[in-house]
Amino acid sequence: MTHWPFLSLLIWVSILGAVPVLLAGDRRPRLARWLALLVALLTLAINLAMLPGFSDATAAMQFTESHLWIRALNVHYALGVDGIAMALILLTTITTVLVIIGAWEAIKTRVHQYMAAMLILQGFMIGVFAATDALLFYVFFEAQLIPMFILIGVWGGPRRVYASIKFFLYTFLGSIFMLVGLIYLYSRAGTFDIAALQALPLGMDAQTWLFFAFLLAFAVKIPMVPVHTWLPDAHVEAPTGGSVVLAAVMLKIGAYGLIRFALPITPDAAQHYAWLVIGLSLIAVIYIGFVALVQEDMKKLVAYSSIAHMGFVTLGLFIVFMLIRSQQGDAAELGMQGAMVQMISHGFVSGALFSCIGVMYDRMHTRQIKDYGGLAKVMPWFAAFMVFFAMANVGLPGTSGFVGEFMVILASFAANPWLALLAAFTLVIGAGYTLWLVKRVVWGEPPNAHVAAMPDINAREALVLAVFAAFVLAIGIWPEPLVRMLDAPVGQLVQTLGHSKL
Amino acid sequence: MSWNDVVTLLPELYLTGAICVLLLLDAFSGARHRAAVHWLSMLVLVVTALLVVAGHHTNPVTAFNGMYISDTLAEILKLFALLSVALVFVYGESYLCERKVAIGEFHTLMLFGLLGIMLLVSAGNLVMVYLGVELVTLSSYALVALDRDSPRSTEAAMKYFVLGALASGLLLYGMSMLYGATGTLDLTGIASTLPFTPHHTLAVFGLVFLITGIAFKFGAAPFHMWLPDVYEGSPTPVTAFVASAPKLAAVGMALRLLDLGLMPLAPYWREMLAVLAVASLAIGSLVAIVQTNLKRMLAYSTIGHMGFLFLGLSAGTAFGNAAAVFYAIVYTLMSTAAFGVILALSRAGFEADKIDDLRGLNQRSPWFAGMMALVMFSFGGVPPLLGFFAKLLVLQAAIEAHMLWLAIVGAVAAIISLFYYLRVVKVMYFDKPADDSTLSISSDASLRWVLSLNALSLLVLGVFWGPLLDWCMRAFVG
Amino acid sequence: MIVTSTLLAIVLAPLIGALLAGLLRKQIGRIGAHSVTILGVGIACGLSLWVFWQLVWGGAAIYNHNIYTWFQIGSIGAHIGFQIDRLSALMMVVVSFVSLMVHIYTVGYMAEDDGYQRFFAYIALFTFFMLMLVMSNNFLQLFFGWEGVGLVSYLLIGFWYGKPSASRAGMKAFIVNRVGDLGFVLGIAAVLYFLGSLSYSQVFAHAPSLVGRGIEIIPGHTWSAATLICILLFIGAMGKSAQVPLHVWLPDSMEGPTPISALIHAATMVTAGVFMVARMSPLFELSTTALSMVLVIGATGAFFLGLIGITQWDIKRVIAYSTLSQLGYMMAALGASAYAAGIFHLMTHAFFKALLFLGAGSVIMAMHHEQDMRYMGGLRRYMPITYFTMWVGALALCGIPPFSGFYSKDAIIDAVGMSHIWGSGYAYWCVLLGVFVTATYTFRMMYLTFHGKERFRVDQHAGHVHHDDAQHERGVLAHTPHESPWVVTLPLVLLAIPSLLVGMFAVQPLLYGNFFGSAIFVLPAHNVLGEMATHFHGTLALTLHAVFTAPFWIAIAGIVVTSYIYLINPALADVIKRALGPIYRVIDNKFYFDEFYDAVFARGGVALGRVLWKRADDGAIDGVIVNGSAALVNRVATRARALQSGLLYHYAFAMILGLILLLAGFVFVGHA
Amino acid sequence: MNIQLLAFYFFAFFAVLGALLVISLRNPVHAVLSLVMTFFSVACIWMLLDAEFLALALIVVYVGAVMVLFLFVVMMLDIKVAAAREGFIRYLPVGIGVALIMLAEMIALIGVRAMQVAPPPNPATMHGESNVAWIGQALYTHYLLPFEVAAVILTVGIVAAVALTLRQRTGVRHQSAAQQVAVVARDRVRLVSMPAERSDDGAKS
Amino acid sequence: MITLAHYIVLGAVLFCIAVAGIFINRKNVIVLLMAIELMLLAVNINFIAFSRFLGDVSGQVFVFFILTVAAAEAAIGLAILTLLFRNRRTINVAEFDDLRG
Repeated sequence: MTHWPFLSLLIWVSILGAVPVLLAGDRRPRLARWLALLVALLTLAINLAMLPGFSDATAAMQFTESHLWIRALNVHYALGVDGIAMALILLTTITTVLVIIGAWEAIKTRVHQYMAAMLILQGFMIGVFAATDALLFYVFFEAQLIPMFILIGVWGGPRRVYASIKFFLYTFLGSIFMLVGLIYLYSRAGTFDIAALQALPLGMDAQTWLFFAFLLAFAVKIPMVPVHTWLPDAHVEAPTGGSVVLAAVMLKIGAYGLIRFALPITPDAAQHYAWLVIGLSLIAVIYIGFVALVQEDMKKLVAYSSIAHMGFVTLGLFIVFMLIRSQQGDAAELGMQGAMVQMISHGFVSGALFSCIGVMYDRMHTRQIKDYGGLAKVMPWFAAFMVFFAMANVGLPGTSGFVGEFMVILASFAANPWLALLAAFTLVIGAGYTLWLVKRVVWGEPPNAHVAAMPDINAREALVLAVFAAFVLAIGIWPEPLVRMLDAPVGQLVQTLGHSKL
Repeated sequence: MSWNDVVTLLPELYLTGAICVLLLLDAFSGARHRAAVHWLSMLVLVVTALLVVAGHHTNPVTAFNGMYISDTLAEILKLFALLSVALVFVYGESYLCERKVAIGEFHTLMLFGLLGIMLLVSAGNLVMVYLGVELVTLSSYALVALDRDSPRSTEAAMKYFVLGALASGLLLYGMSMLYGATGTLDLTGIASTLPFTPHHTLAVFGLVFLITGIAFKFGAAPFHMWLPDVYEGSPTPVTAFVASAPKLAAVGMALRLLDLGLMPLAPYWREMLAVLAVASLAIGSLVAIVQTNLKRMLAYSTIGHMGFLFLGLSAGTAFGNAAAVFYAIVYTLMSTAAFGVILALSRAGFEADKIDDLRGLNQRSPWFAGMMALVMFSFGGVPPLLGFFAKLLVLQAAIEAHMLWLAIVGAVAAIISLFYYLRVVKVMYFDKPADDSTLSISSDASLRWVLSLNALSLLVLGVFWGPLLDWCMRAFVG
Repeated sequence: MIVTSTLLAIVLAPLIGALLAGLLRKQIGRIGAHSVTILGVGIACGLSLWVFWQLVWGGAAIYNHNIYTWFQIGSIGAHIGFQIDRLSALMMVVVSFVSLMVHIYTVGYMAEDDGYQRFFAYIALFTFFMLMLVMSNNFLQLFFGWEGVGLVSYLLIGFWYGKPSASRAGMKAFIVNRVGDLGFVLGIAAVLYFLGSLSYSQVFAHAPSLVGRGIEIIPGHTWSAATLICILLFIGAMGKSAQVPLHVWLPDSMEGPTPISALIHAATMVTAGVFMVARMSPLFELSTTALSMVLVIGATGAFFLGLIGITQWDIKRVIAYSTLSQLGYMMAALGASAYAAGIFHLMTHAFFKALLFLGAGSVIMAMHHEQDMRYMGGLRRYMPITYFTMWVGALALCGIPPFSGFYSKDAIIDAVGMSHIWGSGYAYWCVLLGVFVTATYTFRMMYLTFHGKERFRVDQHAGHVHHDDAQHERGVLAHTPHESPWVVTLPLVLLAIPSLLVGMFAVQPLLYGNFFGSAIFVLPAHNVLGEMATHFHGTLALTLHAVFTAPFWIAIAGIVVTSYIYLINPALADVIKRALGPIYRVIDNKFYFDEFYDAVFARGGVALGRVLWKRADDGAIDGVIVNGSAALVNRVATRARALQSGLLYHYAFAMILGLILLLAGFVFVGHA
Repeated sequence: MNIQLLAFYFFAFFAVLGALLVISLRNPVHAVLSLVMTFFSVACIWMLLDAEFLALALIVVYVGAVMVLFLFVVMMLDIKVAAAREGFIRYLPVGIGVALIMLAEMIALIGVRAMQVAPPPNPATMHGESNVAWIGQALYTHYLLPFEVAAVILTVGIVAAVALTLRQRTGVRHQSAAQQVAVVARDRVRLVSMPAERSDDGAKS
Repeated sequence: MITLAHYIVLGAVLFCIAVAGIFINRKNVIVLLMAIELMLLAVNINFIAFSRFLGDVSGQVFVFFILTVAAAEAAIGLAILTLLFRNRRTINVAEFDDLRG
């Protein structure tokens, strides 16, 4: 089947779309905003145009493109998506539109650069999800650090320098070892084609080294305990849009990497060290939950909550091994689906929560919880959204936050009831820190005249939050379409993981 | 000597003649024809480049009894050396004008240095290697001291001179031992004699001295001590030169000596280079962190980059060599661009060589800040910029040569070094300008355009780096 | 014949009402808000009655269909669907009827509140979730409704969000419920793991296969799968139905407006746990251990939590503790396998407890939101309707024949008495003594509120001057108390009727007539109700026979004692209080549950979090590893920088050293 | 022990002695003279090696030209004799130690034993020509290119030396007739309009 | 009999003295220049000795080039020296540490 090079279009429209936005210059912020929105909507439109041609019946890559890039190394500019990638790309394009609308008035200085950075970032992120060549993947994977670094550093808070450099170095630290691993794989396989690497037979020693190289790279990105400490800093200092993208999409890249690389390329090592990852995931859920409980900065709280939620993703991915070992294929699929759904859901929920904090920050220029209170009285519509997203964060059924957690808990019970017990602990502690935040911010009386004078959200802000809410609700009420989209590749992955490479 | 020899040597011959003409022109026309000297030099470079291209051979050709080799490797290195010298001319023009530095001498000495580089990368004999090296370094000593009234510049020249002479002494001592062991000065002759020589130890002994000399030219630790002082002390255009083309020459020299002449001793020099690589990576990435002077920081960054380059060389494979050449080219492009920005920002009485001088550049000139950011990210090895692919190749070479540990050291160094590149970006983007007076961009239009092209090439080549790699590969395989 | 569209209408009508009232509150205004929600709930109520009618008298078959697939992964499917049998139909009627009453009542009760529309939106939404819960045909949807009602409960407890105590109580309710839900979710997971499905019909069909299966939770100790599942599920019920020790949220939930206390925290939501256990009877029947646990916990609550009610002064808290006690009764019934009795009590309790709460609300309105009974007294003269209807509720609560409570509670006590499972002896004593306690606090409340001296002053002048002054002196009213408007009293009357009558009419079919059919499954060995049925000779006989039973006389004893203390010799109360001393203090402080939880979980959690954050995250990971390594690099760099001394001879020395080392390393070692 | 060996040791002794003096004497003039002694001794040793041309060239070029240049510079710069510093004495043993280690390593590695061979017959005379002719033959045929390059290097030496040391006296004022003629009135006087200074500041102070 | 070893050892000794001169000397730059000349001389001894014992002319030719280059080097070195003295009024090696770190 021949069709348009949709994926290339997506990536390059977004990246090259940044050029006119940059050219709009510092003097014409309005133009820059509209241009950026136009480009973002265009990418979203292209992405949506892909849906009719997308088949969820197959686990194979679709919309594939492949051009020889570097002859000497047999590197290809190769793109393609399966259900997993498609879902994440959709998440990316939707989030970007919302972020651009969200930053409409919040960003006042150097608007063109901000918008351009966002668009470039979007392009790179789509590239990460779409790349089927490991080197291309790596290029996009690393390249997105640049716009994010700039976003945090230029438009960030008071400790933005520390945060941005920490963010950059931390992620770079992880990924450079992955690069070494990829090169090693290349030297064995003679190609960077991910599918070929997945099929490459590897001994246990090699797998172990590679597994830890990949794990380090992606664990930092996810982030997993104990390499998570960049995230709270980055989130706190980043501008709202940066936080939203960071939470909604960038963290998913780590998990996506595990799915594409660590699991299928080194299944036996992953199997052997699954206990480690599972342990770390559970620590993330519980330990980070307690840490989130005592945060005084709203963004930091949500950031820690993100870490805890991403713990469910890694948990879902790695209990698969325990389930395969005990011949429970369906439960394994359930766990992995849970991880996927949790990823998508967390994208919307955390994105929305950061948007909410951004709305408050735009009005008060503080993120300290103690500076707020009684927003339900002052900003009823905002409060409604905030409570809604908080509930999604808590994992209330009917919101997307529930679906993934529920699936993962169900699956992990099949693996070991104790795992499920520890994982389910999030029901309590998650409710604890989220509701305490809501209590202090939304309920109560306004603590001062500034808060009492805060205007309720305007139509633009309401639009952003409403779209987020719509997705959160839609996935929560009817996850089946999403599950269908992910089903074939997840099923295939579980199949693959069942076969040892040794 | 035959006509063929002369034709083969045509680029160098032309260059020599042109230098003489320029020398005379400068001596008799005085200060009025600065522009003429500048443009004529550029013309000479272009013609030389054309001659190099015209003399292209698919198979290596030797001339003058094996003294001179013309092959793809020499062609690549010469062309990029020519390019980098041309860039330095463009970037340095207004700087030199404003500081009343003798422009004629600057150009002629640069061209002499270039001639040395061209001869060095084509050398087929130890004598030619030595003479080539000396031609480059003697010109460089003079260039470094060219700002005659600057105490720092002279101090740098003195240090450079003494250490350089020491290094050539070591190099020569090594050559003498090699000569004693093999009885010939011809590189191919050495390669063919070595396996049968009874004086194996003597050869290895000579090799160590040779390596020392090579390492000095690269500025690899622990033979790097001259480099930061020279970078900082020299007039910036000279730094730009010292930091670019001679590195290409060094790669050429290393490949001629080691790959062509001493291949039978590869197990020895591979490990020596690996050790030097580790030392350079460590020094380069660590000490740069605590620098405040941009030029000095770039000096340490150079040391680190040379460590990476050694990763490729120490693989001792065709691919490793290609990776090293690729790395040298990429490094040259990045380095000229970085110094180009410094030159663009400096003006009479203001050097713009402190890192803090770049404060808030993004607010003053987003374009130049963007260019500098490109260079810094490229230095740091962040894709999709060219610097990343250079690192990729040398790491790959090391891994394929079963030196995984070396690749891991390289990876760690890459992380540490990224920190100080990021700091430059941070200063430009995240900080507010210190005061209104410090920053302005050179009004020289050609500088702006060329610098932009230079920096953008890091991005464009980052996407289309295949042909460049193919070219480098061709120098070693088929 | 029950059709899907009817069922959809039942659940969606309140939802639509809620959405309209919530999202368009400005546009539709107050009248619009209560109109749409009452209409929606009214439709739900009417259709529920129709469905009930169809099932019981219309001969309709049990409805069990999926509406849509929630997800399908491999063989694991989760669906949204309805299972309408007599159990759910009964619950639907109870829920929608009480909800409708509360809606109407609210029109009057909340008339002056700013959050009027919001309130209606919430309670209509609650009705939706509650109906989803009871109508579900699978565990997933059950959990959906379960958590949904929890959410609305949270929102409504904290309805007056300006009050810190209200929002704190809401949060507490949610989190304590979450502790239960933790068990519940694990229970669902266990069901899926052992039985491979989430749908009731399939799970129950395969339930017998659980027998003999076990799981090794702690290495070396195999647990019965059925016990594990049931205990986990029951933990969920403990949270929602406020069983010891997860009951602490319910008294605090009285911070919410009174209609909510009636609807959610008495009549419907808190009984969800009871409903759930009854629904899961095919599972619980498989595990005697689990049933014992249900029985013991229920009975403990029935007695000990009732005790607390005696010491309370806040009228709503008295009723709240009464609710806790009654929930204990229901659970005890379930534990004794008398599911029908539990459900029966659930129903009667829904009516009379809603009535009591609404009555209390009416009183509170009259007292201008004063809830302390020490400032009441003698109100019977001012508000006769409330007075009479509340007495109906009170007598029903005390189980005085022929009020509805008598039939249900009596059945429970009998059932517990007949049960032979482990712990039934203890439970029997608890439920029996609970009767005394119930009578005591109920009559104490009624006396303090409606009888005796008027302990409030009417100061019209003060009322005018300090109308908005929150700090006004307690017990001072601006107006004489008066009877509430008809929208308030109408529901009271409408609830009083079933409180009085429903027991009489329902006892026979519900308890002894196999009303629930296949909806409830009891093993023959546990069939206490069946045994009781052999002694059952008609409702009238049962009612008359009451005077020969222990519970009746215990109740009377409680009434007599209370009457003596509060009507005849009020000083005695203090004497008793002093005489009991420490025991009184323990009860007055609710057995120190709150203090314990606060110290261990709330403060402990925060302290732990702080330690983890500051020590582990900031200290160890960031401080030592991240910034520490950065600092280390910096220190090394500074040292290394010092090597570049600027002195030529140092440079040369370094070069020569390098040379020597290379020579030594490669020629010597390499050669060797 | 034959006379040649004796001569070798004799000259070698003075070569080494001279070298040691070069690096240890404080007075630079003395150091230069010591260096001359070393060069001279080494030239004699080269004679022993039958390298007559280079031996003479060494004396002519080095002793005659380069060393004189050194002396000239030393005299011209009027360098004061510097006192040895404290650090110098302290680190001297380290320096000598390192030098000795290096020497030991070198001698050990050169493989002295294998080199204890008698010299072959003089190759130049074997070809039936003098040493000069022998070298000349090679220099102008085989080594033509290096020879040319050496010439370029010498040019660079000249250019560099001139560029660095030739001074145009910038301080000297000299007339430029062309400039004087080309001047116009506008260049001499420039009228600048400036706002009058505000007085209130002044009044206050 | 003078063997090859004699010459090579002499070369090594002179070389080491020259090298030591560079890093032991702390007084003036001119001695450094002389040490460099000494070093080249040592190398030359090696070349000539090898040339003689190998019977190969190229060693002596190399020495010829070394002498040439050394002359040019000396010229440049002395030029730098005069500049140094002009700028700093001293040629004491220990005082040139403006550039460091």
